[in-house]
Amino acid sequence: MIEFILMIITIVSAILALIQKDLLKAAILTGFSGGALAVLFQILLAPDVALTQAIVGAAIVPVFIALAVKKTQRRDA
Amino acid sequence: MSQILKLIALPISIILICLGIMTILGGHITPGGGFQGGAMIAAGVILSILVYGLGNSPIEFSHTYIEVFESIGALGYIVLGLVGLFAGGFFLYNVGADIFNIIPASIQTVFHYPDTTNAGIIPYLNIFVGLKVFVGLSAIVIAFAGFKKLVEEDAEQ
Amino acid sequence: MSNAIRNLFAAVITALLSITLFDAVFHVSKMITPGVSNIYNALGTKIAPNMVTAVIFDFRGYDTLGESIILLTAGLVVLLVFGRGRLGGKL
Amino acid sequence: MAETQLAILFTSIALVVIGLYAAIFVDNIIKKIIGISFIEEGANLFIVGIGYKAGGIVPILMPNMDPAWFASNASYPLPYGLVLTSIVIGASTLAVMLALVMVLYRKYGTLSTSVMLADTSKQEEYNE
Amino acid sequence: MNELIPLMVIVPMMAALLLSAFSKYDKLIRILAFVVAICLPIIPIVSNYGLHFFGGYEPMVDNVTNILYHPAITYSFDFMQQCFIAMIGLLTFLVVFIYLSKYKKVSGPYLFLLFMGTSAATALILTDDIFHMFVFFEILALAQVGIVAASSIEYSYEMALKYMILGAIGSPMMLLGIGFLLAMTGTVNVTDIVAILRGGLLNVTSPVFLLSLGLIFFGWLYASGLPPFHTIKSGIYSKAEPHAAALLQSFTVISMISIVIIMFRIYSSLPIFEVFIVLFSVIAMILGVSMALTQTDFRRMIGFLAVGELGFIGLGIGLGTQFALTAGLFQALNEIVITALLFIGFGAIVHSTNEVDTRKLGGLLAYHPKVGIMLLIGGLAMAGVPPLNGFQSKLMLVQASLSCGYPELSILTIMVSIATFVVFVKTFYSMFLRPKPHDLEVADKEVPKAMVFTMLILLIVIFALGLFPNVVTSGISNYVGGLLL
Repeated sequence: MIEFILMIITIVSAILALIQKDLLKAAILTGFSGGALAVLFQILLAPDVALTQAIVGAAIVPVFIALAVKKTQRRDA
Repeated sequence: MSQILKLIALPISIILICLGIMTILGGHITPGGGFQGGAMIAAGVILSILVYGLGNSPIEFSHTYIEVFESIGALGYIVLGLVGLFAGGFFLYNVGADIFNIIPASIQTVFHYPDTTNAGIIPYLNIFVGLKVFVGLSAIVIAFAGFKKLVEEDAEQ
Repeated sequence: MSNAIRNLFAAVITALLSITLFDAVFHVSKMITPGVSNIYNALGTKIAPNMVTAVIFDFRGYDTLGESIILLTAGLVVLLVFGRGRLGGKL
Repeated sequence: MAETQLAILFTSIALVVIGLYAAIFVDNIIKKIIGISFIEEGANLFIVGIGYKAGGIVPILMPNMDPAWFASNASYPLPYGLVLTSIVIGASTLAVMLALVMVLYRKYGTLSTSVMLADTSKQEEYNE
Repeated sequence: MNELIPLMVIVPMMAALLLSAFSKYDKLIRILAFVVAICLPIIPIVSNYGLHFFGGYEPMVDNVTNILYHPAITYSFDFMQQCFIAMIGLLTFLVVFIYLSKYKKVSGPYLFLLFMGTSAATALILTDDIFHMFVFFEILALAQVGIVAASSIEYSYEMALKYMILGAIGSPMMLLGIGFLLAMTGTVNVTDIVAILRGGLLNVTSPVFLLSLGLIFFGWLYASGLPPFHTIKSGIYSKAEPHAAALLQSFTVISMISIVIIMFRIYSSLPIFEVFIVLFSVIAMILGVSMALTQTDFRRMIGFLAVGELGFIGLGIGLGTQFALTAGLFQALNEIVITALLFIGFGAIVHSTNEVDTRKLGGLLAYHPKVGIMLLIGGLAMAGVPPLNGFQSKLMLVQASLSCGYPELSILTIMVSIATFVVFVKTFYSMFLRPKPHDLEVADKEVPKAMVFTMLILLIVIFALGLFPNVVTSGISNYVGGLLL
């Protein structure tokens, strides 16, 4: 059951990230999507991939995007 | 950033770095390995940079040595592969485990990891990849954080 | 005007592609084969307890080298884009 | 469960489609790049979904486990290895794209793709 | 097994890493780059043919399903690979030589990218593994972006970002295609996949198999710059330094043929595969030449002509017989040499005049007669004038399409060749022969000796391949015969 909830979280946060007007919030929602994906990988019997995705997808990629947003502009005009 | 954040950020990043080292060293037994551990260490460094700012972060390393470190990681990997090529005839042959029995025993004992799991050269490769991933990701974030906005430059002039 | 036509064209292509992908995924879920799994799982236990580590550092160690080279190249290109080691004096 | 695998594969394709939509139709370049990262995540999830074995175990040999039993019950490790490589590739390309965007923002002052990446020949004529 | 095969990839890779680590010591990296660049064409020539199994894992039988699998990455090295690797090694040597002699202070990261690109292209053509091909394809794409971004030409960043975004859409698509193949066959080794297909263990009429072809095909179109990616590819060439553009087009040709050969081995049982390839090749030929006709920037013009020439290679491979495949691969080898010569020659013109617009140039023959004549020979070779090498391969292509029963394609091939000739002569006239415009200032600069030397070597290769094509074609024909079995 938990895996279906996680799939829904992944997709919904991906869609929310794309319709957000504030790019910083979009970056954080990308991290949400990546984190939910990491738990999904754990359920799919792949703990190594889950660990990588948890760090890269939920921490490092959002930091990249957030730094880029901080150095450019925050509003999606 | 608030004072509380500054107080707890340093312990958290030190814990992350220690966890990362643990993940790298146990990569052949437990989930994890070079990438994951290296990325964890990099996450610790990134956290400290984000909270304290680029200039006065307690955990920092000199900009000039970044590419030397990165190259050492990849070069070490290649050199371990070349040992396999010249000793056994195959690039990246696992000279420590030697499951096909094609290299002399003296070379095998040099590269055998002192562990009951018979992992051969895998732990050494993990260490090199971990070093490389850690330095690579931190270098990208340091470059991003050091990039000057147009507005900031105007203010400086 | 031409922009609208182009957008419409792209929308039709994307919709077709997505329907095809969903259909293909439905078919492929019945024809998944385990492949070399037996070799990896039988031979890998002689090398290291973690099969994924055995795959990425022993059977396919060369891919891992390529992957770490990608990270190195990406870092270098980022520094290059920010102005270190360029050929001319632009920016 | 077999249904889990099918649901996972559908989720991965849904992520790919969302990403494709963003990469083609959204004008803001950072959102475009976020969409591209979703395409990569979808492809990764698809490949992990292939490796999943319903009712299997994690491919890590525990102590006191019979290797023959393990070989026939562990899930398929090759796709997991491929995905590990692919995740890092995705992060690297993302970093390079964001760096280029940051430099170009300094030149144009906007994140709109239609301004930043307009046809280069037209830009040159405009400058003349 | 032969130990020199992995060294073809490892030596430039190691050189690149050392160059980036010691980029502060100018003298040291000059010497290192020069020495390694000399070694690059020599290693494939002295190496023996054979297979190399990484990690020592030779093919083994799975005792549950009784299928022979290659568990590790495999490299296969044969005459065809030898030709292309030696050629790209020679080209890298010449380009590094031009770069070292042109700039007083050398840049470590730039040399890193040049060597890494060579290493990745070599790995692409050697590999027998789809996922390994994908990894090195990504390295190649990143190296190309870096080379373009490093040049000091205007709008190079925009072009790099465009290329990067298209690549970031194209390569996950290719990964998905690889994923579908992996799901159906359980392996990523091409030889295994072909064996499984021939053994009838996979239903080739399944729509999923066709979809995996489509996804990998999309990645191939992006890699080779066929339509709809032709403008971006020619833009990439025009925004790089001319000597780097000479190397970039060779990377494109190498990635095109290596991916298409893998696709050919897997999918040639599908009749629609050959139709696809011929269709896109014909579109590329027509679009490339017709867009080259309207360009005023001569770097862009050469870029579009190069895309048009790629169509000839695709045509040869799409026809699918042994003779046609040989013609296509021979055309690929010729194109690497000819286009490199043209890029370097026009780079010499840019160096001496700082002008890229053909409308503002003229009367350069009086200033640079040597460069002009060598460029003319290169252009004639591209258009297919005997006895140069372009003539031999295009003649083979025309014969191949006639013998396959498509006289329309042979007529089209000849017409595109004539159009190429027209485009080239028009540009050559307006740059070299027409009276000099008054406002053009030709600075009293000599063309660098290194460039003249490079063009001379490439001309020797062109004449050698044109006069003795059998040296190469008989070997390639044997290789192709093994492929078609």
